[in-house]
Amino acid sequence: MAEWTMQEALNAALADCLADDDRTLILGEDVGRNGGVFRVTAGLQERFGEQRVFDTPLAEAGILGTAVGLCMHGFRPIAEMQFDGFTFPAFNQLAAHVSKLRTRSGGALNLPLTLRVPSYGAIRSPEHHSESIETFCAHLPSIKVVSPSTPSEAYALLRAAVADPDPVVFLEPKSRYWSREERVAGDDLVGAGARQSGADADAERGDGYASRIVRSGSDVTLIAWGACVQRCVQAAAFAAEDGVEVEVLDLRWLKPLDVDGLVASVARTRRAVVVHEAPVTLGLGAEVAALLGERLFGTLAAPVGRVGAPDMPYPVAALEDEYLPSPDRILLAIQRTFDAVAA
Amino acid sequence: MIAASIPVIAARSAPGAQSGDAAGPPVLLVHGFGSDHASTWASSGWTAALDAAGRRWIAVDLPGHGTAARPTDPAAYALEELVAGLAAVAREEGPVDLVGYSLGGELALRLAGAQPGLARRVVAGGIGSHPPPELGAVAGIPLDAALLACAEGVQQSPRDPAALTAFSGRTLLFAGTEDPIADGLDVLADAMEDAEVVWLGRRHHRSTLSASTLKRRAIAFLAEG
Amino acid sequence: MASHTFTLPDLGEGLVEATVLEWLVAVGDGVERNAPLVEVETTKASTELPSPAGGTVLELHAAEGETVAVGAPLFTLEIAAESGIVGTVPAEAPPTRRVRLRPPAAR
Amino acid sequence: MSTIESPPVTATSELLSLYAQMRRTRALNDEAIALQRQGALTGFPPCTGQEAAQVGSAAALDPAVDFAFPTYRELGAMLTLGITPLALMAPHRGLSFGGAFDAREAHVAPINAVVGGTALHAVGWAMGAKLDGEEACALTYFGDGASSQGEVHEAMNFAAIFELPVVFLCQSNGWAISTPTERQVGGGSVAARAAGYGLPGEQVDGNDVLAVRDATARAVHRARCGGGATVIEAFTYRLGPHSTSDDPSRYRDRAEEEAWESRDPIDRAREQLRGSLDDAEDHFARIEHEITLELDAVRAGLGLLQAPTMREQMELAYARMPAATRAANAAWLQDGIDG
Repeated sequence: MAEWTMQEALNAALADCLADDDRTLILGEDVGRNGGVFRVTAGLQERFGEQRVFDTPLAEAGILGTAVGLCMHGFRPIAEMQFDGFTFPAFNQLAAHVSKLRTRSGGALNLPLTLRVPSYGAIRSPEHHSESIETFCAHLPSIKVVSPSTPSEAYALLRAAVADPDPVVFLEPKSRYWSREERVAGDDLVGAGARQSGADADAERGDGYASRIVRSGSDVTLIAWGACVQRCVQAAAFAAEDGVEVEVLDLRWLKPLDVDGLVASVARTRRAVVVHEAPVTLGLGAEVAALLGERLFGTLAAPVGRVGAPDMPYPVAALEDEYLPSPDRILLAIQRTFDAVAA
Repeated sequence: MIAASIPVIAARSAPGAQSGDAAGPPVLLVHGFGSDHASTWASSGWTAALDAAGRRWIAVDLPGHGTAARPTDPAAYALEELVAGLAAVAREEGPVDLVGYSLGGELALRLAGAQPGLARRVVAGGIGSHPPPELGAVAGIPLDAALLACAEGVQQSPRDPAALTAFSGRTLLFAGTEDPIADGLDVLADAMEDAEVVWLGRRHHRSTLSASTLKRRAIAFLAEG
Repeated sequence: MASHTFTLPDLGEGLVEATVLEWLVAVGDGVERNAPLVEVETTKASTELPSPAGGTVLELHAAEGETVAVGAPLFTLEIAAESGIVGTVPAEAPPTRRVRLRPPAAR
Repeated sequence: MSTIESPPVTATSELLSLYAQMRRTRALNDEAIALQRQGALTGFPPCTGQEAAQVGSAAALDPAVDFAFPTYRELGAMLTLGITPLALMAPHRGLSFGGAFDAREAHVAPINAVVGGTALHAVGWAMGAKLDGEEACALTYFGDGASSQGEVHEAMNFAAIFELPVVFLCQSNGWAISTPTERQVGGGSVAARAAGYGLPGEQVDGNDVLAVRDATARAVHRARCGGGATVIEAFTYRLGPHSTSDDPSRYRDRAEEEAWESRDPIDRAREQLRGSLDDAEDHFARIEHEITLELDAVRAGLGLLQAPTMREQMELAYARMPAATRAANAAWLQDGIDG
């Protein structure tokens, strides 16, 4: 069966979005003829024309603000921020308008825009190219945030994000752009219309914002998203060598959080560790730990662990590997949940 | 000497690209009748090959060609005037390795023969032992007053065959096997003290210069210790 | 990996075709952008064409001696998918471990 | 908005030193590209073709008095302002972000990749200089790409309102990665926008090192004497790729590049010098020799550049690190040791 990379899966999803709905369009820096600095929009301008896929001047506030205006005129724009570290000029648009406009307009104005952001680190690039911005975005009302971990997930979740009537920030794990995966035949999503495997699986549980169990286990639940899911899978394989069965839960949606999915898993394992690249202080792990503490206080055998970065800016490339959550750091956090003595 | 007979330096290699004096003297590139430095030496890949080999080069436009002056008096194009003009450039830049094609090849040999001190080595092609054909009649080249004067000036110059083969230094002669102008090139080589010949298969007068085997062979020849 | 077919470029002066004199690369060779690629002959003169991009030669669409029209396919390059992409593709190095888990007796 | 012809040629020795600095920039630039290809550098954003706009403008500053705000492509400007080659190579070895030099001492802000924002830093610094009554000027570099950022417009407006000693030096180099200037700059000219803020704006041939130097010198002088800010738009061309991981053949053709290659600012200066200096070749040889020595030193020194330890990098985060943060960092570091 053919394989595809996450970059190819995202490209296919964007092509299908443009083909299925002529109100969708793609805007951003170098997304047209150049096909994007990670080639995610390669070939789309050629196929759909410059009215539907076009380059913008180098101004992130301009890009997101224009996308808001396009929504107000009935379009469904997919805007690209070239890098995570370049999104901050657009945060005024995100916080002051994208997060408030529907309420401000009494429900009259929907903003079905999608903001794609190549995210996280591990590609040895210069400053401002390895940031994790999920917490800043998830903290804003009316904005949904999602981050895929595999090519097929990327296809399904991007289709879901574009189809969503509310604004969605779509965080793409750039270190996984070149990761390959078999395109499961039965689940061949390319050209299968708007069917999104993620949404289907969740049909029977919840409204399409469900997490997924990557690996089931009984002793502890590792919670992650995007690039860190693979790190948790590696840690789980090591844990198995020590006779510990680790469950790996891929959150997918960071806003809204799949509380039911989280509670269902941790109720069984009674231990949990959240893993992300961002600094631990006020990282999304804090929100997950608080939720689980509120819902499972009596069941938890230990405080929820959090593995993330120290309180310092993302470091130079030479220190990247030491900074990012290694399997060993994850195993140490798991061991702490074993060593914790309930009061 | 007629000022208008001095060729113009039309292009040079970028400084610093060369690996210093060890790479040998600058190569003076002399194009042929009806052409210019760019179409003879740039589009054929010669200047890129010289750059890659770390050799400094200078490309001239002969009077009546490219960016040079365009006198219409045939006397300005007499062979000895053109040779004297080329010598002035070589003296300024020299000593040089001379690389010439067609008319440029003849000028290179005559200059080296007349003033050996200015030339270390010579690479000349697209010539033969007989005087070049009716230059004006060479197909495909639009002839203006200057080129007509040039053809006439060269044609009427006294042609001392010995002057063509006087150079005693290392010489590499070349031509395409299908190039009638190159008849007798071997005879020319035999008449010279230290010359060898390279024949390029399947090539005629206007498809010889870009042959990659020629460039490799010529650059190696110029780099010999 | 993405393959891209390049056509015979416009040679100027109204020329409509050219004959391949000599390929300076072979199938499988790596070629840098602007490096010598092929020698072609037109009615005007023979010229050496540089490669418009870097990559690995997949296919040569004209044999030596064959005439090609301007705009017709000339050669195909395999361009590394990662080439021209910001940052370095992370190597899929196998992870290592030092920490050993000691699960509690009663779980 | 005036277009000033290039001024009468100043002393040839000045042109010779500007030429030397441009050749030095080009040589280090080409060496960095080669080093990246050999895997010795992670990546590098070439400034090929923009040497005159950078060296000419930087030469008009007095680093002891003024302050320069570069982006990530200002190799030529930073070398001219006295930053060492190795300090400028450190970021491309993944060892530093801003460059291994003391910004306060050098009067040069660290290298920065989020373009546009530093224009406001120049405004702030200039406001400080004005408040302190210094005869000094801030010069901020940005390109046609960054001219679209809101912060650049805000900076020009602030500089106008507060009459600040700032030179906005735009290198309009034709491309922001794959976006050509005509798809970036509404109205076609950044200098023309200056009038909107009540500032003088000037276009200059960015490949004429003397013209750039003189235009910048006039603006710096005007700023130092309380005449306020100036916008200079230097037209030049990004001959190389955006960075070593960019492939320009995807979005522009060789013909355009070749046209600009024939207007190389270094060739122009060299021919001018050949016209006015009879021993030009000797000078050129000396300059190339010095460059060769410097490149040898860079290659040798590159390997000696040390990566900071994680602990050192952590310390940089705070001038006075809170105890709680220090404790948390220590625990985190310990995990790295155990794990």
